[in-house]
Amino acid sequence: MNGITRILLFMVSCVLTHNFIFSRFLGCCPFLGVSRKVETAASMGVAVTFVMALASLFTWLVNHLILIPFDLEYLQTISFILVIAALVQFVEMFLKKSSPSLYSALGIYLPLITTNCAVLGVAVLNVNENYNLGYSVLNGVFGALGFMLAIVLMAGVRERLETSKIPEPLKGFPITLICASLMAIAFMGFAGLA
Amino acid sequence: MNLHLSSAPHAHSRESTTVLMLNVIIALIPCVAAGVWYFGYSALITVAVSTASAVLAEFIWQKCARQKVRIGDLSAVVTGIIMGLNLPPQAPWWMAMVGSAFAIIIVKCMFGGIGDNFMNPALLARGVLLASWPVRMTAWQAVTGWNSAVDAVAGATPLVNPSVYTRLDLFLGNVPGTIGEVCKVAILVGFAYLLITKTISWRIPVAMVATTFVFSWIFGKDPVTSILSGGLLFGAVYMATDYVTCPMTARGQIVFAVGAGLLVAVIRNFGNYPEGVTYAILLMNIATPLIDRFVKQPVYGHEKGVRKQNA
Amino acid sequence: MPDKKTFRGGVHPLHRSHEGKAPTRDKPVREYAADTVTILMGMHLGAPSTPCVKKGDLVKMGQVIGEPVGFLGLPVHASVSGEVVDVGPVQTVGAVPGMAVTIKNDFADEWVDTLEPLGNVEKCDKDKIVPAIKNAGICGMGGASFPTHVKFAVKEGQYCDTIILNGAECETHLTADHRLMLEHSVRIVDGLRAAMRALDVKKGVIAIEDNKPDAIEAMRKAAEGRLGVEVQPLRTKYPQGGEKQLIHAVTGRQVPTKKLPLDVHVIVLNVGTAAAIADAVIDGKPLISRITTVTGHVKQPSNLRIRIGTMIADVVGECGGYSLEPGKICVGGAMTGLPCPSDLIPLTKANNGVVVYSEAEAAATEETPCIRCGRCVEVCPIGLNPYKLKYLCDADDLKGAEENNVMDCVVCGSCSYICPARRFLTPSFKNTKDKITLEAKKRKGQ
Amino acid sequence: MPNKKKSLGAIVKNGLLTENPTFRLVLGTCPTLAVTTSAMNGLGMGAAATFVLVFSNLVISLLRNFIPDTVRIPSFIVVISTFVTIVEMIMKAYLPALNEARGMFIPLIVVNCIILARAEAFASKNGPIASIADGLGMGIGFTCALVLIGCIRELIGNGTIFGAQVMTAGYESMLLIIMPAGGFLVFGTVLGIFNAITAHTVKKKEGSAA
Repeated sequence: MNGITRILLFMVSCVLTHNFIFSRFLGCCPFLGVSRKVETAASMGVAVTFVMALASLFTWLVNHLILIPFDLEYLQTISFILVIAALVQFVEMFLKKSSPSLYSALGIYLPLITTNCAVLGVAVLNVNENYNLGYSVLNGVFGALGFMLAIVLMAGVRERLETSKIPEPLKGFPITLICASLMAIAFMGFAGLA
Repeated sequence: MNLHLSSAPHAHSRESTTVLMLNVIIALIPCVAAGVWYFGYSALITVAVSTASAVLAEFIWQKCARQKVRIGDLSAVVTGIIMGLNLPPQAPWWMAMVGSAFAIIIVKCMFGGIGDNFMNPALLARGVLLASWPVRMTAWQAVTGWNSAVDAVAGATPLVNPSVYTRLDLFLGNVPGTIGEVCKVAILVGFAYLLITKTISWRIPVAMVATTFVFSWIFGKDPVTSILSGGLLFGAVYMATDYVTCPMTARGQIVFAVGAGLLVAVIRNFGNYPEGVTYAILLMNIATPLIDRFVKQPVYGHEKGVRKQNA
Repeated sequence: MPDKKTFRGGVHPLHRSHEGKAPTRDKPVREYAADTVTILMGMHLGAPSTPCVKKGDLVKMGQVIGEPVGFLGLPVHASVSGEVVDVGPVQTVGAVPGMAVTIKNDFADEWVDTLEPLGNVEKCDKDKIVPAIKNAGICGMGGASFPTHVKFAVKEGQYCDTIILNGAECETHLTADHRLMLEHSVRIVDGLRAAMRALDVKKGVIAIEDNKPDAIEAMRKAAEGRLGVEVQPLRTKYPQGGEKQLIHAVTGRQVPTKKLPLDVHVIVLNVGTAAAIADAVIDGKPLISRITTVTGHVKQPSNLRIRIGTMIADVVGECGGYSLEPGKICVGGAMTGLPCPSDLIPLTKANNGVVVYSEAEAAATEETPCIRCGRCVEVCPIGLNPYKLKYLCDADDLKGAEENNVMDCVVCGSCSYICPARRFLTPSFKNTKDKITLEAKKRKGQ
Repeated sequence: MPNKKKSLGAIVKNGLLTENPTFRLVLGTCPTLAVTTSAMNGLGMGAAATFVLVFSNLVISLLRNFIPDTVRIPSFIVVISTFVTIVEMIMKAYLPALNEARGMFIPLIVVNCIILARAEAFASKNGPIASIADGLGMGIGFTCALVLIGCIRELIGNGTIFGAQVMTAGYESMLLIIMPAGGFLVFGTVLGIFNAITAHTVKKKEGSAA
């Protein structure tokens, strides 16, 4: 298998086969919390993609340029979360200045991303899987796109559920979780695609 | 004189929900018959068990939830029969029951009952069974004739081992597979019935099969064998066309069918599973709300250029 | 134009019984004058007219008994000669009673002596045609009852290049227009020519559904040699006679949302209206009678030429009475007809039919859950998503409904007719449209 | 502050039942779903989270008057991640098997919303003792939920509970339940049942009150 095919397959696997939501359980809180409307879900997805790409890049740099050379690997968790928090803060400030329209669209989601476990998760995954810089960033970007796909599909389904006669005790989180379960079953079809 | 004052229209088409479901049931009879012809009485028992459990599950749920009992609309019967036809002929009775119960209670009733399930119940239940008991769901019984013993020799499905079967075998159904999917003749008879009674439109089945044909070709497979193998025809005719889970507009239905056809070809050729129809349709079911939202049909007086054309 | 044109969507209601038209299709029109008539002052769209006669007055046929009020006002004429026995409110199809003048027929049928005939439609002074139409009290006779002279008021910058005569009669049960076209085809063409001359229009199209080949033949014969008049057969499908659908089928143009036919240079008139125009222009006679189909569960289903203001009970009596206990009586066909609270309701200029349903046919149906079969989307002649609109209307989400174009709904009933779950789609859209209109009015008022 | 008047027992009970983080507040869903493939895994995760919760609550409560409001959240995260790192090291040293199985989710305790939410909502406003009680209550509530879901999934998906064979020999496990999809499904269903029971008791209470 040549390099390009391998990279392509890696991308597909990040988006579909190892979907952050349906097979890794990362980013479930925003997935359940911010999937009520398709528009907000899409905005959240874009914001997460942005942050996850940057987080993959910077955590890799931090890990390989600071932690490993100085034998500080046990500080991974603490340093990663600080990098992510700083990153989110920075992105927020940057967006506010450079693109107010984008900021008003994504602004409210940015603080939530700090505690999105998909972001920290992708950093930890990159370390666990020993990805190089390129794969780490790809993992961040395409993992986030997989997250976006899942959350937008979920929002579409939930908009439809608004008009359904769901039994009272199941309304809200329970039915959303069951929805996610059924979607995860469908996503099993992608098994082995990469 | 005591006059009703309900407003117009004062006439209704005769096709009620029950009539439509009955049409589907009639269209499924050839498939059931072919399944019994090829796999014996056990196939009939499987279908009967799954149908009875589906109806019973709906009845029990509606009683427990203190809802109006609507088993009379026959939709549970349709789900049950399709569930049964989606099982391998030697499937144990408890699997048919679990499948039907899952389909009715979790996929349908928990979401609000008829019309509110966002995925095809029978198909999702098949996905559940496939994930839960993969060995039982993919151990195929060879075709043995209508009076066969239950423990027959296992054969490979044409998707795993295509060279063994001729196209004629595939067409007639003389191949291993699930009860309903093997006999393409029976499926086409059912399809014709559904078209004649205008229960479904041609769009989804034709577009889906055509897309799979084209992409199998592109991926270097024999396209005719591809569309005759596995559950493609059965899925395209009876499951992709499920009213509740496919898009409403003609354009949306074409998008849906092309998407499903493409996914079938992709999963069959690149994925772990030899059969992709179940997942392809389920995935497009998930996308249906978005298709309904973004693929719009032109509205009179709003179409592009209406203003210009009249200026 | 030999091809049969049509529009997208639509249904074939009651097609197994030939749209319910079979019992009256071949019945020639019978004249009928009742003992008393109760003439409503508010028969047209717009403010009701003011009665200008009082109890005890003797009136002649065609005499003005109601003066027009406001921009959309129309005069009302006595449809029989005789004595005014009452002036006061009576029960109508709507919720509110309407002012009416009741006249006891002396059967002298004496016309008032102030008629002003203009003579031959091709030669008369064309500037006098529109005033004649107004003075004759003519309003749309297909059901909407919009004052016809207002339709002809072409504003600055607008022009009309085609007048379409609507002879589609796509509603179920009704055969009034069909019989009119067979029996008075020349009058209809005369009316069309008068309208064309009044507005300097070069093209007049008489559009007829192809389930009435005899009417198409008769109209073709009558149109022979008449300047700019042609007959266009249409495919039989409901609502082919809806104004928007008709314009689309005949001209290929679409009336933009919230606009009028005149914005696409078209005026649509009912064939009955055209005949009334001919009467008004040629003979100077006002609109005092019309053809109405009386069918359903009556002993002798018929097409009657009734005097305006005849009670439903009287026309049913003329048709031999009810053949069984009625469950519902509607004015108009099965798709858009209005249910009547009793049979003591006077017929108006727009009532083209009375249909009597049995108790079994009228019994309320139960609304069941939507199965999302998409049939409503398929049949909607406008291209709306009725299933979605229904949820929005049920949730009283006026804004959402408006965004989903509920205001473009023509309330044709196709979606309700086809719905296998028997959901009350059309009524809820009508309700929502009314609410939105009311809101808009309120906002304007503030 | 109504919490101040509450006894310590009431605070613990609050975390266990009234405001059960999993079933009532629906926080920390990711670990709930990911690690509950067996009862043991659920217990391990719950214990780890409880440990972090108790100590971070304690430290944050002690520091609550020294931390400036503007850097509140980052400071909380630093405190929490410190304890997470300690747990991580302990796990690596003493429970290598568990660490291997679901190790990825230990660092993710940092972003477990329960912990940050309790720091923000309780520890930063209450004294150290009450904060410990709150952490303990919430932690145990979380652990119970995890163990419950773990038991159900292990039983159906593997026929065992805490590794002990429960189902009869003929039982064919429903693999789906220990897959991700099964996690969502069991959690959703249990949540629904929990809601139904609560609604039922509330109705009963209202009925008896009236």
